[in-house]
Amino acid sequence: DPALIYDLGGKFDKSFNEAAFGGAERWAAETGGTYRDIEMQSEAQREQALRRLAESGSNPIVMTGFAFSSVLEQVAPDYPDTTFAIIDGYVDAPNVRNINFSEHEGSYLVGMLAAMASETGTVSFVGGMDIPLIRRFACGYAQGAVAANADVNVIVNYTGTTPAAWNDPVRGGEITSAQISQGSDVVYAAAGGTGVGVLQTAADSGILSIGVDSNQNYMHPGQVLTSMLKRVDNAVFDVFSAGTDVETGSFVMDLASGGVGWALDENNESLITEDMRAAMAAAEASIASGETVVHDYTSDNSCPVSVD
Amino acid sequence: MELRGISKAFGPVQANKDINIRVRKGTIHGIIGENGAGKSTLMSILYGFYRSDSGEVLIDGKPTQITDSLAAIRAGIGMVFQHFKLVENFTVLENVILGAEGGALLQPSKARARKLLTQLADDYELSVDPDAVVEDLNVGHQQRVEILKALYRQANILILDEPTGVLTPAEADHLFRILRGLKEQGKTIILITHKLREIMEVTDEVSVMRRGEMVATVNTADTNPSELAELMVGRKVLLDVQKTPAQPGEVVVSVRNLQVIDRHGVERLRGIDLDVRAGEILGIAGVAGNGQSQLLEVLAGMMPGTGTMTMNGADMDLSLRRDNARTRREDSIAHVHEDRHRCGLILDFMAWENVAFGYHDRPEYQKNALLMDNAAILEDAKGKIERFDVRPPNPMLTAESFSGGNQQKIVLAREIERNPDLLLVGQPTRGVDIGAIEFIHKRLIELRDQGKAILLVSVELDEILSLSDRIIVMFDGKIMGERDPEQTNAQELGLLMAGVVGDSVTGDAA
Amino acid sequence: MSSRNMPKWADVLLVPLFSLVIAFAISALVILAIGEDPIRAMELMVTGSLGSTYGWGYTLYYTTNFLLTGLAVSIAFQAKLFNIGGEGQALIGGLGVALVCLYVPWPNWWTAMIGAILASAVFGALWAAIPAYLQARRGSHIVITTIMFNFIAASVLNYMLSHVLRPPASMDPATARFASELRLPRLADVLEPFGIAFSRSGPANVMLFVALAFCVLAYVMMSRTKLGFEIRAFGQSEPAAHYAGISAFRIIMIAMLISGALSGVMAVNSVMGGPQRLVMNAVEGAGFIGIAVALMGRSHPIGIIAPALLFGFLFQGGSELAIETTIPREMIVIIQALVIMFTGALDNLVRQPLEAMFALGRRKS
Amino acid sequence: MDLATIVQILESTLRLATPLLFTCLAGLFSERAGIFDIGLEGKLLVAAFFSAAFAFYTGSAWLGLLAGIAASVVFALIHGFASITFRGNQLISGVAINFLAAGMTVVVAQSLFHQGGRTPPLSGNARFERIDLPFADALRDVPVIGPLYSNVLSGNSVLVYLGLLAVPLTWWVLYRTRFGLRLRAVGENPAAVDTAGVSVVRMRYYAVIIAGVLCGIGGAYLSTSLAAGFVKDMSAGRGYIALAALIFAKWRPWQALVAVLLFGMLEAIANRWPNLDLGLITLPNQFMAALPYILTVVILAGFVGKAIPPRAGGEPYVKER
Ligand SMILES: Nc1ncnc2c1ncn2[C@@H]1O[C@H](COP(=O)(O)OP(=O)(O)OP(=O)(O)O)[C@@H](O)[C@H]1O
Ligand SMILES: Nc1ncnc2c1ncn2[C@@H]1O[C@H](COP(=O)(O)OP(=O)(O)OP(=O)(O)O)[C@@H](O)[C@H]1O
Ligand SMILES: [Mg+2]
Ligand SMILES: [Mg+2]
Repeated sequence: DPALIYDLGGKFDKSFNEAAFGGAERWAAETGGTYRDIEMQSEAQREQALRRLAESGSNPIVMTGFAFSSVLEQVAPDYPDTTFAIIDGYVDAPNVRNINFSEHEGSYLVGMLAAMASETGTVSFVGGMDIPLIRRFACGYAQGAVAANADVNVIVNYTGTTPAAWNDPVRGGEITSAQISQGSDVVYAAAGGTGVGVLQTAADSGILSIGVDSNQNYMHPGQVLTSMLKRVDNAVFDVFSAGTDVETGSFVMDLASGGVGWALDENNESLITEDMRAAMAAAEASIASGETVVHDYTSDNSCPVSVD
Repeated sequence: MELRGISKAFGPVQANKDINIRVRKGTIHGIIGENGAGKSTLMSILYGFYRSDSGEVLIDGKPTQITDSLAAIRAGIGMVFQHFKLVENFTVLENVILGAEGGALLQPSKARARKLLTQLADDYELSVDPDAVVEDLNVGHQQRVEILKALYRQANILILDEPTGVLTPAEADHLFRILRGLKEQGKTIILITHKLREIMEVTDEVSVMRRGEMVATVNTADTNPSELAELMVGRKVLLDVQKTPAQPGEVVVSVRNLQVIDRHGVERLRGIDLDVRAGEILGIAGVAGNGQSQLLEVLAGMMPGTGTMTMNGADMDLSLRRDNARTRREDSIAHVHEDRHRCGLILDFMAWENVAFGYHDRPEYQKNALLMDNAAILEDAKGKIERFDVRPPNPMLTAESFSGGNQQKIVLAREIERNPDLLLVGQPTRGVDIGAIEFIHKRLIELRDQGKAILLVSVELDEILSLSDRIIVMFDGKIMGERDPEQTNAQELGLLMAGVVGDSVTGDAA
Repeated sequence: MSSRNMPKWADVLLVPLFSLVIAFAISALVILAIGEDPIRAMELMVTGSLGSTYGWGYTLYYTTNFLLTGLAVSIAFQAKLFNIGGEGQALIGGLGVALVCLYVPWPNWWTAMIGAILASAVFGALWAAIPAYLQARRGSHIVITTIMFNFIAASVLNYMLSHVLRPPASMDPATARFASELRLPRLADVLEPFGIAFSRSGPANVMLFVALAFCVLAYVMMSRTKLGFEIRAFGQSEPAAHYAGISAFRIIMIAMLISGALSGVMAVNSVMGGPQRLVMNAVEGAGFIGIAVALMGRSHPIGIIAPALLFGFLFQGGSELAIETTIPREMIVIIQALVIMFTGALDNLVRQPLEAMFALGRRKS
Repeated sequence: MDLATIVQILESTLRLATPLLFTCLAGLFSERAGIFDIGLEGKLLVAAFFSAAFAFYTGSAWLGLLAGIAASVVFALIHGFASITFRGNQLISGVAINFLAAGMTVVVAQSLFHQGGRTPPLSGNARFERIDLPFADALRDVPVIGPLYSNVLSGNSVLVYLGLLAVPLTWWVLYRTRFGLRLRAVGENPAAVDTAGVSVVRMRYYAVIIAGVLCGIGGAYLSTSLAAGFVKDMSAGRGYIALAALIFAKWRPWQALVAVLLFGMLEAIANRWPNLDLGLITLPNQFMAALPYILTVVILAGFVGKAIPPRAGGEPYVKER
C-alpha cells in the first residue's frame, strides 16, 4: 500500500498538508485502495515515522515538506526497494522522486489580483517559517503586485523561524492586525495552519485575504479574494496511482503543467471583476509561454522586489 | 465544664488516655505535668483543634459536640496556644477579627472591633496598638493579642497553654493580674504549665497529668509543691545526682564580648564573657528565649557572631567565614543540640548512619579515598548502642522508630564517645523519661570526671542545680551573674533569671 | 516520604505499583471513552515496542533518554530539590554535543562520544548552575527558576538553530549532519559479535550501557560516598545538615550540577545516537518524563531502571498506537500525567488505605 | 514611531495581555491561599479547548465560556483534591495537570472532530463579538485621546473588559471583604485560620475554584475571542508567563495588571518587529520571547526588590503529624 507522512502542521492545516490528504483521499475513493498516513508530533520523530512505514512494507511513501530532505537522505539508502516521494524537498537518491512546485508563479498571479483589488495601494504577505521556500512565495507575490500596480506597497512578515510558525493562528492574526494598521487591505497568507488566523482576522477586520495551497475561498465566503493553488493533491494522487512503478527523479510542477494556479469559485466570483479575469488570463498565458519570467527567489536567494 | 473519658492517639503515641476532669465555673484551674504528658493535646481537643478518639465534653452540664474550633468558639471557649496562632504580617485588628468578622465587608467590622478593643484594653489592662503589625510586637504583646482574640469572641472559658514559658517574670506577673481580673468578671480559666510556683500563685484547683493520664485533681490550698512534684513524676523525686566535687583544670574554651544578631536583626547575645575549664560542668540557667540557644549555636559554629573565642588556646573564627560546625568538631567541640528531631538526628536515616552523622568524614569511617566504610560504621554503631543501652539495640532501625529517650541516647553516644575536649549540651533531658534522665546525667558526670569541659544549657532549674559545678544565669542576652550551686537555691536563681540583681530590675522587661 | 506504619518494601514497591495500576485503569477508561478497545491498544503497544528487535531498538533508545533524565531528577530530589528544568538542560546539552561533533575533528566514534558526554555534561551543568546559585544564595525558588530556564533554553536553541548553526543552504532549523564516522554503534553492531541478530533501524545504541553505568555509579555515590551521605542528609533535614557542618550552598550546587550534567548527557543519545544532527526539540519531553520516572523509582538510582523501561515502552508503544489506530500519540502524555499525579501528588490516596491495611494486619497477628 | 503604530501596538498588547491577566489573577487567588499553582497552563489549555468545542456545537460563545470554565474548574478540583485533601506535593500536582491537559485536549479533540487535535473554525455567535464603547465613533477624531479611546479601548471582546474589571474586583475582594481576609490569612498561617473557627480546607478549595473559573475565562478568550477555534497546545506557555507575571507583581492585583500588560507588549512588539532594530544591536525574536522569563528570574534573584511569596505557600496544612 502507499503511505503518506504529513509535516508538522498536521493533516488538517486547511492548507498544504490538507491538500496532500485530499489527494490521497481522492485516490482512495477512485481506486478503492487503502493507504496509511502518519502525523508527527515533533521534529525528532521524522526518522522514526519514515522508517516505521518503510519497515512495514508501505510503498511508495510520500512525504510533504522540505524538512524531510535531510532525514530521507539517511533513510532512503536503507530501503532500496521502496520508492519515496518528497514534496518541496530534494534528495539525490535512485529511489526518490522529488516534486517541486513553481510557487512563485502562482503567487505572482495572486499578487496581481491583490494589487488590483486593493484600494489603499498597500497589500501584505504573512509567511510561515522564514525560509527560502516561503520567500519564494513572497517574492512572486510582490512581483505580481508590482506588475499590476507599479506604486503598490508590499508589506512582508514571517511568523517565526521554527516549525511552530506553521501552527500559530493567534500570532498570524496579530501580524495581520499590524499590517492592517499599516494600511494593507489585502493579505496573502503562506503559513500553513497559521493562515487560518490570518484569514480570520482579515475577515473580522473587513479586508480581503488570499489563501494558499488548498482552495480556502470557502472559509470566509466573499471575504477571501482567492487562493493560490498548489496542487499537492495532484502530486500525491499521481504517485499513489502510479504505485510501485512511480518514476523517480526530479519533477517540477509549474503553471504550464497545472501545478499551480489561482482559485475561482462561487465564494469569490463577486470579488473578481472582468478586468481581473482578463488580466489573469493574459498573465497565465504569458508565463506559460515563457514570455514573462517570474524570478524564483531560491535560484539566487534574492528578489528584485524587497521581501524582508 | 467537664471532660469525660477523653482518649487520643497520634499513631503509636497514646497522648491522652481516658481523661476525666471537671472545672468549676469562675475559677482558675491549673493543669500540670511533665513535658509530653499530654496537656496540650487535651486542651487542643477541648478547643476542637484535634478530634478525640473517644470521650465527651460537657459544658454547663450539657453534652457539647466540639467537632472543630468553630464549635468550641460557639461554646464560648477561647484558647491561647503554646505556639501562637497569629498571622504575622496582619495587623492586630485583622488578627482579632479573623473568623469573627461579623459581616461580609471588612471596614464596618474593623470599626466595630476597634471600639470593642479599646474597651477590653481598659477593662483588663490589655492595651495593644490595634494597627501594629503582629510581627513587630514582642512576645508579651503577641500573647495579649491572643487573649484579646478570645475575649473578642466572648469566650467564657479561656485556656492558656504554657503562657509564661516565653515571658519575663514581670510580664508573667502582669499576665496573672489580667487573669485574676478575668476571673472576677466570672470567666473560667484553665492554665497549663509545669511551673509549680505559678500554680501555687494563681490557681484555685490543680489537676496533674502524667504520661497521658490524669492522676489527681486537688485544691491548691490543700497541697504543696513537693506533693505536686511527686504526683507529676510518679515517685519521690530524687533530684540529687551522685557526684564527686569537680577538679577543674586548664581553661578549655574562653569567650569574650560575644555578640550575636540573628537573621531577623534581633540582638540575641549582648557581650558574653565566659570560660569553661577542663573537668567542670558550667550550667547556664535562664528562661527560654534569653539567648542560651544562640550561645550554644555560636560556639558550635552554626551561627555567626562577633567577639573572640579561643579553644585550647587557638583562635576560633566567629564570623564563620572560615569555620563551620564541621571545623568546630575537628577542634574537639561536640554538640548535643537542644532539638534532636530537627537537628540532632536525621529521622529517616538508620541508627547506624546517625551514629556517623557529623563525623562521617572521619578517616576511620573511610575505606579509601572514594568510598566510605559502611561496615566499620555499622560495627562502631553496634558498640555505641550497646554501651548506651539504646533500646531496641537494632542499628538498622530508622531513628524515628526509637522513643525520645533512646533517640537522645543515640545523639549522646555519638557526641560523648568522641571524647571531645568541650561538650556543648542543650536541654539534654527534654521529653525524656526518668530512667533515661538518670542515665544521661551519669554519662555527663563521667565525661566531666575524665577531665572534659561541659557547657550545659537547660530550662530545668533542678537539672542545672544538680549537675553544674558553676552556674551562670542568662537574661536578655546577657549574663546576670554566676553562682556556686552549693550556695544558691532556686529562689535566688529565679530572681536572676527575671533580670533582678539585688533588688533592681534591669532592662525594659516590663 | 517514608512512613512508620508500613514496611519499607511496601512503601517502595506496592505504593508505586498500585498508583500505576490506577493510572493505567483510568487511561483504559479514556481509551474506551473515545471508542477504542483498550485491550487491543495494549496488545498493539506490546507488539509494537517489544514484539520485534525493531521495536526494542526504539524502546531501548527512549529508555536510555529516560534513564538519564530520571537519574537527573532523582539526584536533585535526594537533595530535596525539584529540578523541573531537565528539559532545558538537555536542550543546552544538545548544543554542546552538536558543537563538539561539528567543530572537533574526532578520530573515531568513541573519542567523539567521550567528548560529547563531557561537553553535554558541562553545558547541562552550567544551565543548571544559575538556578542552583540563585536557590543557594538568594533563596529563589528553584522550581520557578528552572521552569523559566526551560523557556530561555528553548529560545537560545531556537536562535542558534535558525541563525547560527543552520548550514547556509538548508531550510531546516537544524545543524549539519555530523561526520558519519561519529555515528554511535547501535545495538545491532554491539550484538553482532555475539551472533545475535538485531534490527539496524532502531536507534538504541551504546549510550544505553553508558546510562546504565551512570545508574550504578550514582548508586555507589549516593550510598557509599561522603558526598552521597551529605546529599541525602541535606535532603532529609536541612537544619540537621547545618548542624553537622554540611554546607547547604555546596550541596545545592553539587546536586544541581550533577543533575544538570546528567540531563545534558541525555542529549548525547538523542543527538548523536538518533538523528546525527541537532534538530529542534531533540529532547521530546524526556526532561519531564524524568520526573515521572524518578517518582516511580522513589529517586533510587537503581529503582529508576524499571520505570525508565516502562516509559520507553509507553513511548514506543504510543507511536505504534498512533499509526495503527485512531488513538493519538498524546494518549501517552495522558498516561504520563496520571503516573505523575498518582505516584507524586496523590501518593497518599494509595498510601493511606495501604497503611490502614497493614495496621489491621498487625493488629490481627 | 508614529501614533498609528503606537495605537496598533497598544491594541495588540491589550488583546495579548487579556489571557495572561485572567490566568495571572487565577494564580493570585490560588497562591494567596497557599496553594502553588504551576498548573495554570493546563487549566488555560483545557478551557480553551472545551469552550471552543462547545461554542462549535452550540453556536454560542457564552455556552462555550461556561463549558471552558467547567472544564477548568474540574482540573482545579483535581489539583485541590491532590494538594488539599490528600496533602500531596502541589508542584508535582501542577506538573501533572499540565500534562493531563496537553494530552487530554488532543485526544478528545481528535475523537470528536478528527482534525488532528483541532476544533473546526468558529464563526458568528460562536465567537465573542467586539463591543464598541459609547462615543467611540464621536471621539475618534480627537487628537491622541481619540485613537487611544476608540481604537485601543473600544472595539474589544467583552472578555477584555471583564478582565479589566476583574482587577479592581480582585483587589476589593482581597482587601475589603471578610472572604479576602480569610483567604490571605490561610496563605500566611493556616493554623491561625483554623483556630479562629474557619475551615482551612474550605477556604483553600474556594481559592482553587476561583482560580479555575478565572483560567476558564482566559482559556475561552484564547479560543473564542483571540482566535477562532482551538489548535493543539494553543496556550503556548501563557500559563507560565502568567506565573512569571504573578511573581513579577509580587502577588498583588494592580501590579499583576501592569506585569501582564508589560509581557503582552513584549509579545506585541515581537510580532510587529521580529527582529527589533535598536540601532546599536538587533534583538532577535527569540530574545523578545525569552524576555518575560529572563525578567522574572531577575526579580526572583532579588536584585530588583524581593518577591516574598505567601508564607504558607506550597505547604499542605497538616494538623497531626
Ligand atoms: N501533632 C502531633 N502528632 C504526633 N504526636 C504528637 C502531636 N502532638 C503531640 N504529640 C505527642 O503526644 C504526646 C503529648 O504531647 P503534648 O504536646 O500534649 O504534651 P504536653 O504535656 O503539652 O508537653 P509540653 O510540656 O512539652 O508542651 C507527646 O508524646 C507528643 O510527642
Ligand atoms: N456563635 C458564634 N460565635 C462567634 N462567631 C460566630 C458565631 N457564629 C458565627 N460566627 C462567625 O460569623 C461568621 C459568619 O459565619 P458563616 O457561617 O457565614 O461563615 P462561613 O460560611 O464560614 O464564611 P464564608 O461564607 O465567608 O466563607 C463566621 O466567621 C463565624 O466564625
Ligand atoms: Mg504542650
Ligand atoms: Mg457563609
